[in-house]
Amino acid sequence: MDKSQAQDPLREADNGATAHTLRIGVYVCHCGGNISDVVDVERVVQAASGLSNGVVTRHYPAMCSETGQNLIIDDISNEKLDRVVVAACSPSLHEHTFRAAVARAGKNAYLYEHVNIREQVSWCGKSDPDGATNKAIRLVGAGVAKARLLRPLAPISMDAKRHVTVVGGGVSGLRAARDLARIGLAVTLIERSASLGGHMAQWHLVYPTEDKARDLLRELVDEVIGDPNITVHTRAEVIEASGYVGNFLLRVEPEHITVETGAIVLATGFDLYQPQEGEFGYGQYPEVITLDQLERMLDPEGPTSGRLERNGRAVNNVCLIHCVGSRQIEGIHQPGPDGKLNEYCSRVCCTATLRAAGEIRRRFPRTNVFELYRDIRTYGRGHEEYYDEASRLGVLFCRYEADRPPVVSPAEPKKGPGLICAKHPPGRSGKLNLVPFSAEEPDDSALVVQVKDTLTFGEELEIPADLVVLVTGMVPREIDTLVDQLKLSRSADGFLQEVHPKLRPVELAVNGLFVAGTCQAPMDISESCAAGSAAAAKAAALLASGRIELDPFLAPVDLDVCRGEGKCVEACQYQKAVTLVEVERDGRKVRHAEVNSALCNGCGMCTAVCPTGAIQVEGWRLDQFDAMVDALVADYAETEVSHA
Amino acid sequence: MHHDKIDTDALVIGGGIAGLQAALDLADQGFRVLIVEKQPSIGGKMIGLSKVFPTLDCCSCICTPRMAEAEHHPNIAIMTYTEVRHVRREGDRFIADLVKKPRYVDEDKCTGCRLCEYACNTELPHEFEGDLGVRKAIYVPFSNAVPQVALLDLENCILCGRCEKVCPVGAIDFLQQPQETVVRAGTVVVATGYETIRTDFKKEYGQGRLPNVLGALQVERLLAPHGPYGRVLRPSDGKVPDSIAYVQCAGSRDRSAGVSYCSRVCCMYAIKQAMLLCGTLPLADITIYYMDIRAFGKGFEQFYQNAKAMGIEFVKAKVASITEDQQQNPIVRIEVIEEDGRVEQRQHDMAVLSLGLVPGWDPREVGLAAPAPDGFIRCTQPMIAPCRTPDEGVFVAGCAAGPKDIPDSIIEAGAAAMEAAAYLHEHTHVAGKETTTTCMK
Amino acid sequence: MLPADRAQVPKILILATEACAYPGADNVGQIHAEYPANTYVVRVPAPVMFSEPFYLHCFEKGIAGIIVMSCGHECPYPGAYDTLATRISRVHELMGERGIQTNRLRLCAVCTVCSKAFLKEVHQMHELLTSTV
Amino acid sequence: MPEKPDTKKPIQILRERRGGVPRELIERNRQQAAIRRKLAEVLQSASKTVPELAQETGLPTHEVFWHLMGMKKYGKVAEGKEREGYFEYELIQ
Amino acid sequence: MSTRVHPELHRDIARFGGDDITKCMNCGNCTAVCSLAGDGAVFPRKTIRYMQLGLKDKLLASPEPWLCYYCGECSDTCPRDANPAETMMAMRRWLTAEYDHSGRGRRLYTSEKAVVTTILKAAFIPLALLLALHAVTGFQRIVTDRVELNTFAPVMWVWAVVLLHFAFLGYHLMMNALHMIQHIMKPEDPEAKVPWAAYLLELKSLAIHFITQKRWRECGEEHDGQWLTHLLLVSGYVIMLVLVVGMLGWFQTDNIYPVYHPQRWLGYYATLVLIYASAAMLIGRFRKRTQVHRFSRPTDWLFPSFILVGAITGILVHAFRYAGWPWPTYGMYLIHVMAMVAMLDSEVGIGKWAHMIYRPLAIYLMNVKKRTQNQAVPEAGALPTN
Repeated sequence: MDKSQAQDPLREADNGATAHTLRIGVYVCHCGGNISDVVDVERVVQAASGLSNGVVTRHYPAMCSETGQNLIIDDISNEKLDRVVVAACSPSLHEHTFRAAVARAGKNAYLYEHVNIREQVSWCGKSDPDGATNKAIRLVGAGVAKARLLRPLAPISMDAKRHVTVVGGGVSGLRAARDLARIGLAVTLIERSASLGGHMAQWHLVYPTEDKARDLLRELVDEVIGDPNITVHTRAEVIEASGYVGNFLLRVEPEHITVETGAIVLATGFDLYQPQEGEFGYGQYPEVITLDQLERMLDPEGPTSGRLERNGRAVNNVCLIHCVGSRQIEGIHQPGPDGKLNEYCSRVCCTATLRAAGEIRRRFPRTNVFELYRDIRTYGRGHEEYYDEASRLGVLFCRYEADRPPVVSPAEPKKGPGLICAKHPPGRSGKLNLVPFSAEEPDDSALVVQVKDTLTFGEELEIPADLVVLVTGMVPREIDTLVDQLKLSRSADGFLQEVHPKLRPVELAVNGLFVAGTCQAPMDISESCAAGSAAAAKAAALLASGRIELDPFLAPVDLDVCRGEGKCVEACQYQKAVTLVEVERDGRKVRHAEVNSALCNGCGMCTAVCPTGAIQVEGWRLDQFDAMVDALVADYAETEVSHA
Repeated sequence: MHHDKIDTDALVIGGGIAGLQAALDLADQGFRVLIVEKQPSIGGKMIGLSKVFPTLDCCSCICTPRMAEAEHHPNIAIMTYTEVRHVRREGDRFIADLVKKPRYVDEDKCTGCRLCEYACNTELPHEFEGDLGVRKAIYVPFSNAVPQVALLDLENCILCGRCEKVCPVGAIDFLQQPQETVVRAGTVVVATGYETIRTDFKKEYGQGRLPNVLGALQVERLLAPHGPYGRVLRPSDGKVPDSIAYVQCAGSRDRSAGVSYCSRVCCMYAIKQAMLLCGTLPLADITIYYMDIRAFGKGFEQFYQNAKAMGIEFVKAKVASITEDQQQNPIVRIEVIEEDGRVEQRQHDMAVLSLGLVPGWDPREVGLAAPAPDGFIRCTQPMIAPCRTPDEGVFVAGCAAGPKDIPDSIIEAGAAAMEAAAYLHEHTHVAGKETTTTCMK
Repeated sequence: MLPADRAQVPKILILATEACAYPGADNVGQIHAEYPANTYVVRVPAPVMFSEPFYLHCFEKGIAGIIVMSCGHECPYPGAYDTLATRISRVHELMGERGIQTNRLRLCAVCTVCSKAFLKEVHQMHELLTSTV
Repeated sequence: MPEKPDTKKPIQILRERRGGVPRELIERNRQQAAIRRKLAEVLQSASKTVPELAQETGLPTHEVFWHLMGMKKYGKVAEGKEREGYFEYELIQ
Repeated sequence: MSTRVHPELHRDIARFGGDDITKCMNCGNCTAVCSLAGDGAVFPRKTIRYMQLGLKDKLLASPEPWLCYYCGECSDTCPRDANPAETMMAMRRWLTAEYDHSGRGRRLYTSEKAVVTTILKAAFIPLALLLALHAVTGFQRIVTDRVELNTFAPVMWVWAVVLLHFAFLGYHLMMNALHMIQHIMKPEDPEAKVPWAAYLLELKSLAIHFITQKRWRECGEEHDGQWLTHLLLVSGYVIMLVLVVGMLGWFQTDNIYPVYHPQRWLGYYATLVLIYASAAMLIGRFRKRTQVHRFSRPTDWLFPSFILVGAITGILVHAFRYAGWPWPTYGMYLIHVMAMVAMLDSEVGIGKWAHMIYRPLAIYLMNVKKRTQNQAVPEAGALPTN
């Protein structure tokens, strides 16, 4: 390979070949059966080889594998390929992979076209394999058509602010801020409320270490506040955001400050589900509270000084109802005011509830504790032990089906049936620190909870309750301003949507934006901290060198064609992304459009209005689209499969 | 004996997904990383899985790019088939003694063409396929292994010499010796992963002697595109199973089996496998016997509800015993808890044990601090710095610190990388900004 | 099947935005929902880049129906959606002038998880085209 | 005349180091080859399912199946059509 | 109609030994692993669940605890390391106490002091009676130059007292059994009546189960040894009862029968068997190797200890008589009688007699119910495979 060629990425590598004499390699992936079980890959390859440029056409079980990539690399050098087309899964997964492979072979990475024949062909056409094969053939044709018109592009490299803004001063935000500061990056931490710590500051003891939440938090807050690299703004909110990766500009109110930052970590946290009026008696009976209220009660520094009482009376029976506002099912549960169902599991509530239940049994041994659950989800390290411990301490578990939820109602003022065996004297108490068994059990609980218990052969049980605790889950927090300003995407459950749960779990779709903690999904403190650190790692990698390389899909101007009419300037929505400039050309002063690549977002508003086609988004040129459409409607008579 | 010396910023023990991610996150920050993997290929357990929950992405589509990225990253060096013998601290640095086991194949020469494998006459159960499939005495570990290099199983080799004859590049090296390497590193990330509990852990489950009672990882292979049979068949006689049972909490949440904790991933992988089986065997009845369904992660609950809607049967019951009938059909014995509590014996064509996750490695073997009582690496600050271990400067990621699913492992790997990076900054004043390539083979 | 017959399978072109509709179309595949094979999804950063003639040319070339799947008001590019909507109305006018059924060009919003909306649009267009062609 | 050590082939050196190849390994190899031969013989006439092969060869079904899968992996045998829950296997000529 | 829960009840049951029911997470392993569970009677989880919830009526109506023979499989395999087998045992103790409306059972199970006073009181009765007898006759009747037991304890008097004692105990037992029947047969549906014919037709099975306790064998082969030991013990015990209660006039005689006389070898057989079985039980409890012996309570030691004492003192009486030592014979006889009266008095209310009745009765009542429900009576444990 010619060395200078590899060094200058923009140099035309086509050696004077015309679009139709370019050497194009076409690779069709089986995706281990994901594609090849439906699409006849051999036929696709056959069709591709019939195209004028199909120099090398292959199919392979896993193009993304090391071997698959090497196949391309070897072909590029052996067969002197000019362009590469891979038909495989969605470009969101592997476009990058193959661009990198092409680059490793010494070619410009942008002389590559990716065709999606998995998500948009095989997976949505299982019952029509012939149709899917034909579709794949046409899409590959379109890919080749576009590939003919690809140009080598150079990534845009620019300076980045070695500064990160963390939005949200809860535990994950604090963790992220501290980690970033530790490696020497400047950090601005913006917190909406008056103090740092988020929900965690409200809690008493936390699983699985039984640490005091406030002690843990104090340690972290002290580190953050004492760190010279971190600037903290409380009672502050981002109200406007602009810029791009490496160079964001945030306007923060009410302090009227502007933060220039290279990356943003969103750690905006969650809200607790607010039960609807009448949901399990919430709002109807004062004895119905939520888990966080119970946590406050158990806190010696809380409103009851740690006493378990309701309306001034000791609580003899506590009934905790799991999954309130979580795991909702269409047709069974009532949608919330926003019309949405929370179909997800809130993940932390089971262990938190078991912890609280165990604490009640330990501190108030005469208080009966009931837990009405659907599934106990003590999944994490040290969590199952809470379930074990709560059981051992005598917490009574009943399991209800989603379609037969417990019913909370006021108790009838009557005496219970009593128990006969009480006339016998109490014996020596055993390990459990037994209290005398009383027949005159007063049935004076304020409420009763009725539940069809699947652990008791479907028996309808009646549970006395002085306190009904609704175990409410997490819901996405209201962050509309940020969502608007930063163009964040949310998943179906309303939480922020990462790019890919496994490949890029802490990255958001907008470059330079990262997500940490419970604004992404319910998680506990430990997991929030891990997510905070992971997001910090990504931000650190992004800003490590102080320079950022961007995809070159911007809209440059073909000066030969531009007539300087300025339609593009009118159309452009980004301030100063495109401007008209006057230059001397061939001794004449001419006006033409000029694009600022750092500000251009490549939306193509200008392209549509340009009368001469002078301004085009690189990588998405209109002639490329025209060619693709041509290819889609072209005749593939020899290779297309006829429908039976 | 050949001695090598390597100097690096971070030593990552374990080349599974957590180790790879931690290495990538460190390397992207400019640190030099050495990944040590004891298996002949990186990729860990993940590369052997079929598809992943809850997205049903093809697992190798997610794992192979990470493997390739690590392999090609200028800041990352990888040593496979290498064991860490000892790690000790020397001032601000860690000194690790590594031993690379002989493959009897020259890694630099081998092209992974597999001619030797075809020529070899000795057939053995393939460990990568959960012993279900066949491999030869010389073989490339699996189709997407990194590196794509063969290795010779000397213990089972009859030294006939065929492989040497057919190798086009003369890569067979019968006289290869273990190779010792000393690594100096600024920090260590432990990502040694997990093992599944052995199938013979419980006498009531047939002690691993029932041919149609499989471990879940074996079923992953049956479902994987290049699996041992190319489709889902049962091992006793190659029958297409019509009825498949999933036995949850097999070696988790069971003190009688010595494991009291929840293995965290089994519910979801069982549901996933059940869905995939529904896809490949549309007529099959699939029953999942569970104690609690733990679909706690993002999108998991919806996944579970979808599985229910697909007709997968969920039965709340702890399977007490598995026996077999004349045709080697497994029979599970349960209490039908949610109905009248009657005891039933249900016959299936195949039963899958959702085997629990147990520690894969004891840090004491290399001189690191003792693990927690559950056998996994101890975390000193599980709440606010979950990756720290009792050994300062040693961080943990993934299942080495307890069972975890892939997203959680990857996030934790990022966290471990962050901790390691901060530690390097604070302790060895590594600039780490310039991209420096380690040259080693 | 003869080429003549094949021409009768109406082709639907879907212009799907990179940020929303294209991942949305991926999502439809991920949940293995099926739709007719005569649909071709083309990834675009923002369909606002296409001028009026582009659409008309497509119809001339033999595309039977076009669905522009945008991000709607969640579009990452400010102002682009409104501009696009205006442009599509203009194209409808031009189609009417040329005697092309205006409902053969549809503008809709499809987000990354809008599999139902995606399927509805595709099925509607397919029905329309197969009943009229 | 004794061979000089340095002219010995590596494989011979290794054989010596191992003190010869264990008899049971060689025996196992021989048995495996015999089973594969037997299966190939039976399949010569017609494609068969595992239970059929087991009946004709007198081998247990799981052993037949395992070897068959090896033969399939290394291209000696191909999967045919399904018959009553079992696939037929045919010899690749 | 919903059932009120009374979690306090388990504190009461815990006094009978069922103190680890809180460990249970209702996974159902114990029931599924039990080879006796099935066929309408599912346990131990059902019983444990009722205990957790304090559903006293349901517990009293449960025959299940009597169907468990404590093989310990459930405890061996419990995922939570709980001990369902012992819980079933505790349940049997509690039920025994509940069936016994006199309160004796409850006292004995829950108070060690009550056990001691009961034993002492019972042992005092023969001593007092004998003293009274000889006080009236002025201690003149006792022959002291040779062994003539009947002069020390006139057999007809003794027999009369024994029969009276047995009538008393038998009445007690009958009443308890009646309470058990009332509880178990209490219909859930007040309209449903169990026909008398059902009771009659199942009597045969009652007899068979009473004599053989054959259900135990379904626990699995590895428990056959226990069953056999138990059967031996029962045979020895029954023989002794028949000899002592039914035939004391011939049994307690100063004429030594020839060796071939059936009474001699029956007596020897019974004694040997009782020594062997009770010693085996005591050693087992001491070693705590098997599940059944891991959690012994004082009352569990009582029975085998008494048997052993009874057998040994019985042998000694016999030996001293052979030796011709009058006073040691008389003294040992008194000790023997005191021990046996104490045993019967303490055991009938709570233990071994009771379960010999309750177990077959429970099976019988289950069968009666089943017959009423117009179902065939399949062998327990033989589950349909579907």
